[in-house]
Amino acid sequence: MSAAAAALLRVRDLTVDFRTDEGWVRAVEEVGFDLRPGRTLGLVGESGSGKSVSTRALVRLLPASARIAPGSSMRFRLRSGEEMEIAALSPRDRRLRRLRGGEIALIFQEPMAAFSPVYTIGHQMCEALFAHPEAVGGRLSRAEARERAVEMLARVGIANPALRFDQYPFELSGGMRQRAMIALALITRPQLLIADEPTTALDVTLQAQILDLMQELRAEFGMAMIFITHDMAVIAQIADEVAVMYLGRIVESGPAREVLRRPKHPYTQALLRALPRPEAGRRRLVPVPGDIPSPRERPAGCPFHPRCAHRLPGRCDRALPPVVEVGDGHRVACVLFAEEGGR
Amino acid sequence: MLRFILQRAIGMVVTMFFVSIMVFVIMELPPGDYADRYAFRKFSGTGVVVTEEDIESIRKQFGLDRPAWERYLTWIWGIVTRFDFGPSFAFETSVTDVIGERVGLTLVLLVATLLLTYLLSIPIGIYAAVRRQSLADYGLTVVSYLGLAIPNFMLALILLYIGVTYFDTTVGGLFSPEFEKAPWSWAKFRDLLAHLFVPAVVLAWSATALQLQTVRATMSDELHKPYVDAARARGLGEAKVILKYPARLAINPVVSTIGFDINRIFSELPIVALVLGLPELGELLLRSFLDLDMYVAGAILLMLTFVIVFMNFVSDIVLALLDPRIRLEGG
Amino acid sequence: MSAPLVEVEGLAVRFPVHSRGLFRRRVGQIHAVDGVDLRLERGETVGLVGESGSGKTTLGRAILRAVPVSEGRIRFHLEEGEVDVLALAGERLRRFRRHMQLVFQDPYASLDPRMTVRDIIAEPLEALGLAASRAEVDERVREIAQRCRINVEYLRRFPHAFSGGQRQRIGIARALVCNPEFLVLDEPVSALDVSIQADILNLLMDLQDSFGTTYLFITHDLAVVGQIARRVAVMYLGRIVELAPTEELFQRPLHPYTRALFSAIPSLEPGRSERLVLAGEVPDPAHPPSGCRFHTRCPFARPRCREEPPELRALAPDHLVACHFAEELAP
Amino acid sequence: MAEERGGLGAEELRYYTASQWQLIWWRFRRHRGALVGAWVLLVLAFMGAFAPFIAPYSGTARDRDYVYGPPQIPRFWDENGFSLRPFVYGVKTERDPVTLRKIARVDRDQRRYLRFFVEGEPYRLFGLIPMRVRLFGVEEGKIHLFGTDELGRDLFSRLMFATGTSLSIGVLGVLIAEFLALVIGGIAGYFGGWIDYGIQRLTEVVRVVPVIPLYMGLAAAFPPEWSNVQVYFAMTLVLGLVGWPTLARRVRSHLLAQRREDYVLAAELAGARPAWVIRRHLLPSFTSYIIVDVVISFPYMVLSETALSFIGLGLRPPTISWGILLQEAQNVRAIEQAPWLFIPAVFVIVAVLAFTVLGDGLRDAADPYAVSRR
Repeated sequence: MSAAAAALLRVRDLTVDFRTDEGWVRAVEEVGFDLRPGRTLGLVGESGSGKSVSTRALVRLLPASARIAPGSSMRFRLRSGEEMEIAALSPRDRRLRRLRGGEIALIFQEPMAAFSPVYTIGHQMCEALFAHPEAVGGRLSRAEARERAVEMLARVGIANPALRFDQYPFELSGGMRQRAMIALALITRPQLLIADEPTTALDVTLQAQILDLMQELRAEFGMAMIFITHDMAVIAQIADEVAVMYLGRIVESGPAREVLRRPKHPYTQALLRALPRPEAGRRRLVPVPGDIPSPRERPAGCPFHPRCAHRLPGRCDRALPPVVEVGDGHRVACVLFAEEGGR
Repeated sequence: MLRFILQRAIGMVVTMFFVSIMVFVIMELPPGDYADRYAFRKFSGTGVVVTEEDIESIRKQFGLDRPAWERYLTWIWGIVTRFDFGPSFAFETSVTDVIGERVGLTLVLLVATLLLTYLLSIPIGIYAAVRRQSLADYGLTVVSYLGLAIPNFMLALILLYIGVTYFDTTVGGLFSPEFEKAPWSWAKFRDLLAHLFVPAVVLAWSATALQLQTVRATMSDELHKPYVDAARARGLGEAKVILKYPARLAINPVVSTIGFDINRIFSELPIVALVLGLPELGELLLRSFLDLDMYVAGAILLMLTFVIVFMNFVSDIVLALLDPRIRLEGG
Repeated sequence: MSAPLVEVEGLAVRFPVHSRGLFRRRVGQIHAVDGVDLRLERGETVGLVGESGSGKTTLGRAILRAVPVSEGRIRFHLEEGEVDVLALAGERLRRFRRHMQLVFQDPYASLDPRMTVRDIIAEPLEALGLAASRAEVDERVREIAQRCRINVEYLRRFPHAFSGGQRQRIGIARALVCNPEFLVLDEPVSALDVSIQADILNLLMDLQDSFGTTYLFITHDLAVVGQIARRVAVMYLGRIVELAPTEELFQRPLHPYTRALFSAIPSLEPGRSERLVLAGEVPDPAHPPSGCRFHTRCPFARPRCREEPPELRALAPDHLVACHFAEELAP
Repeated sequence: MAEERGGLGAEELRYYTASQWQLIWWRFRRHRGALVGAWVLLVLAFMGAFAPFIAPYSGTARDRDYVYGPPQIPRFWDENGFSLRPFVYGVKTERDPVTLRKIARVDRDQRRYLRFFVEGEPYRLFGLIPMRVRLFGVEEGKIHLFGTDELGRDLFSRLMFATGTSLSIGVLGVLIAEFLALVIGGIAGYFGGWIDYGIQRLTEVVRVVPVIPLYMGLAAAFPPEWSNVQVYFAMTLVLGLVGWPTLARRVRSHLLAQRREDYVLAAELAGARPAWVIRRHLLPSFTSYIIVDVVISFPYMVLSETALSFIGLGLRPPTISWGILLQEAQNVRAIEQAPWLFIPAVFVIVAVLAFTVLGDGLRDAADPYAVSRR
């Protein structure tokens, strides 16, 4: 059985442009990956790498100024077994509503901002239940919905869930809000959970709690997950596979262990070297030279070449490097491997 | 919540206290005093020679010889305990009698104007924010500019002009001639409603223009907050997302500025009333200022301000009911 | 050994908590920093680690006299003698600021967008009048800019031309231009992208090597502190719970909180042994727990911890810990 | 999009080294409506400042031959042929045989040619320079571009003078209000605490009283024997006194926000004195906002003056302002018989629109760093 056949989600050539005062700016370019049920893909990259935009495209929640370029493909296998081409849906398509929340759920970086301040936590949770009768086994009564929501709150480790159900977001502490956000996303038992930097705003101790919780729930619910982060170490904790993004392109992808142990792309290597490790001892780190260019000033050729220590003048600044498979599922987009690997 | 209401109520009383002092100062400002004007009005042209002593005795009669703070206390005491705003020399009766019916008419006009303002500005403002750069949005911008640039009295003049030249009717007044002095009846009430439309449009004109902008601006802000996307990500329909989430919050500034709106409307009342010939408080206020009938002017100023302060208080409470953050944290 | 550069004893910072509304009564106080002792040797880097709400930023700013200090002593041992910083006021405090500076976390908010890079860096020199002439200011600005790896051509530009990393270099240059002996670095790399962080950390180490500046490096990230600090202080709810040389602390963390912090760091090698995951969150600093402040979250808490606050005591030379049962719990 | 890489383009360098004012100007320039508004205001201000030069006659001179006369529009040709020099028709005064009232009748055979820089009645420009030359006039008889009022006064001339009065009263009113707002809001924002609380209360009290009635109350206090100059300055004072609270609130909240900025703390820790902080950080951040504030509040001042004069509680004739001109258009009869008396209203509307559009443009441009912060 090929991996692609069993995929829950297949993304190919996803390209997203934004209209700005100075013309169109490309935020995501030719991104492609597969995701199998029950697996976690870690999407890692620094600011402006396009990792959030590419996942927002999956639920078509892009700002009005964004455009998914023709030729992009995002095929998603629904619960019913039917395949859906997300890129082809019109923004007003009713099937989009089933997809959002029912099949694919999102959790956000700032739970405070992601909850409306004027409705209770419980109200917003029940709303998701009422919106997806197909996912939760039919229309629920208010009492049933409440029961399920309270159950879910308890499941994500919120003490006193019945009380919290009737509270407003600002009455909860930061950690609790993030738990409530997760409960809200999972209450419809989605097939895919997209977590957009869910722990970045949290302290390390809370981050550890939330990561553990998400691992547990992922196993229990058997869903697939896309986990966005800028922290390589978080990827190591939670992801099965990883895709490293730089300026809108995936520069390296593969099994998380493999990519972290044997990074191939100079950018991945540099990122890992620059990462401070929890070891004592004053020593120099190896920084990545230069600054991240803004997406509107994308270098020609390989986007990383101006900062790359191994760049080959005349090649890296001319054409995009080919994607080369260097190991089992381990792909890298760099000319250094173009000769040895082959497709 | 009870504490919250109590606090706001105390705040209201404190504000009204300072306002009453200010109004009193304004009443005292014009040169000469009540006695001078009373004597002038009563005896001028009658051939009676008014001496200093005569005026002095009038002054004594009205207690004008006493210090300002004492007069202030008497004045405010009369208002609070007996609803007595003092005498009006122009009408030679008490202020309360003069104001009488006009209070009701003014309030009717106010309510009609506010209803018109909100019924227009809230839905159109929300629509324009959602459909940015649509025809509605551009139309709104033009209208709100014009709303600022054409003062209400000018609009009133224009309407008058149109009425006279094209329809051969006067659009002024609140009643048809046959009902003017008639006692209240159903027919008179219907007549009032029919006449209410033009003044309400004129008065709502700039308030609507301003509110449209406010609603549109807050709505645009709220539309781009993450919780809106979060609601979409939950699979809610677009109409429900918009109306239930950002629109709900876009109404808050409207509620919180209701006092400001009333302030605007009251500001424009005297001038619009003058042009349209409306028998209400604003017109009386203008007349009393021109006549320097200061007790009447003071009473009206105080009443109008009280309505504003009271509505501010009401809007505070409504806002707290609408927004749990204020309700639960503000107390 | 010579005297330390900075000596902090029993430092406490308390912020009053007011009720809202008309009568702003004082209803309590937040013990942001509560009895901290800290000594910084000349030319060393002390890391100050803690979660948000631990009081680490307040402690750093209190030493710089940027927030009012409620209690305690801060002494600087300078070449010209010992200075009691808390006794300084007005002009003398202002003059003393050349000895101590702050680098901010947010490289965007901390640079005035209306000033050129040259003016920003020159501000301490010009505000304190430390240079005789404009030429000398320019000379020193140029010199420090080069040291901080800022292109001299950039001095004419405004901050909006720069990325986060470059801005942070400007902030560091401003802090160092008057040759301070002591620098508080308040999360200087937290807002930066990973690939830029290393560059700034390297720069800070290089600058310390050439100027011999003493750093108090505040961070929430133990990994960062491991790279740069010689000693580390761990704070929890306004108190230092553990203080040790970096190597020692990383190898043998004694306080349960420190151990929890370590095991919370996500590691590149998944599936490490024994993890100590803390339950719950940092309590409200306005109502800190009795006894040992950590007892509500400590997996090893015993009745004594609830009643008796532990003292910061030396378990090994230079290794201080505030836990009643540190010996028993030591791994 | 930036094509050239590596070396910095001149364009970019220009942007990077641009000061606040340059950035504001660049952003403002893109706002076409605001530019138009600025030009309109410049023209109006010019009209006001050079009113005696532009106006062919003084504001009080009567043309007894042309009472309630309609506007005379200069033309180049008619059935009698073409003329390179524009002309208006002459008027003959006849008595209406029925009412015996004098009425002006247009004499199509008589042409009055328009001349520029003609000698007119003497006047003093800016109240100082004695001059006789007027921008335009006709050789014989008189020209009334916008017609005349019931006393036969030239509306165009009066409108020029009115523009000067109304704009200047607005400027002075705004300046006084802004000055009070800066002082009071500044004190509140800088000291905080009880002073702030007290000032807040005071501001609130002034704000809740309806504005125009409050103006009316203060204006009613002008003694009738006051001279025009006294009334004029009293008006500006009243406008300023009532206008400050809104501005003071904005000043205060802006000041509070600025004081909390990190870079202000950075300056204090760098050893800067309060005066330094105010001069180097607070004021530069402030000026652009204050300019916007002034521009935005200007229309309210102009409209208030117009409204007050309109109802007879503001300026008094023979002073000429927009409000006073509109007073003559107060009743329906007047508008019916002489609709040109409504021309001043067009000026008011255009001026307010220009200010509003300009204010909007300035507000968008005033914070050039808003985008780059994200």
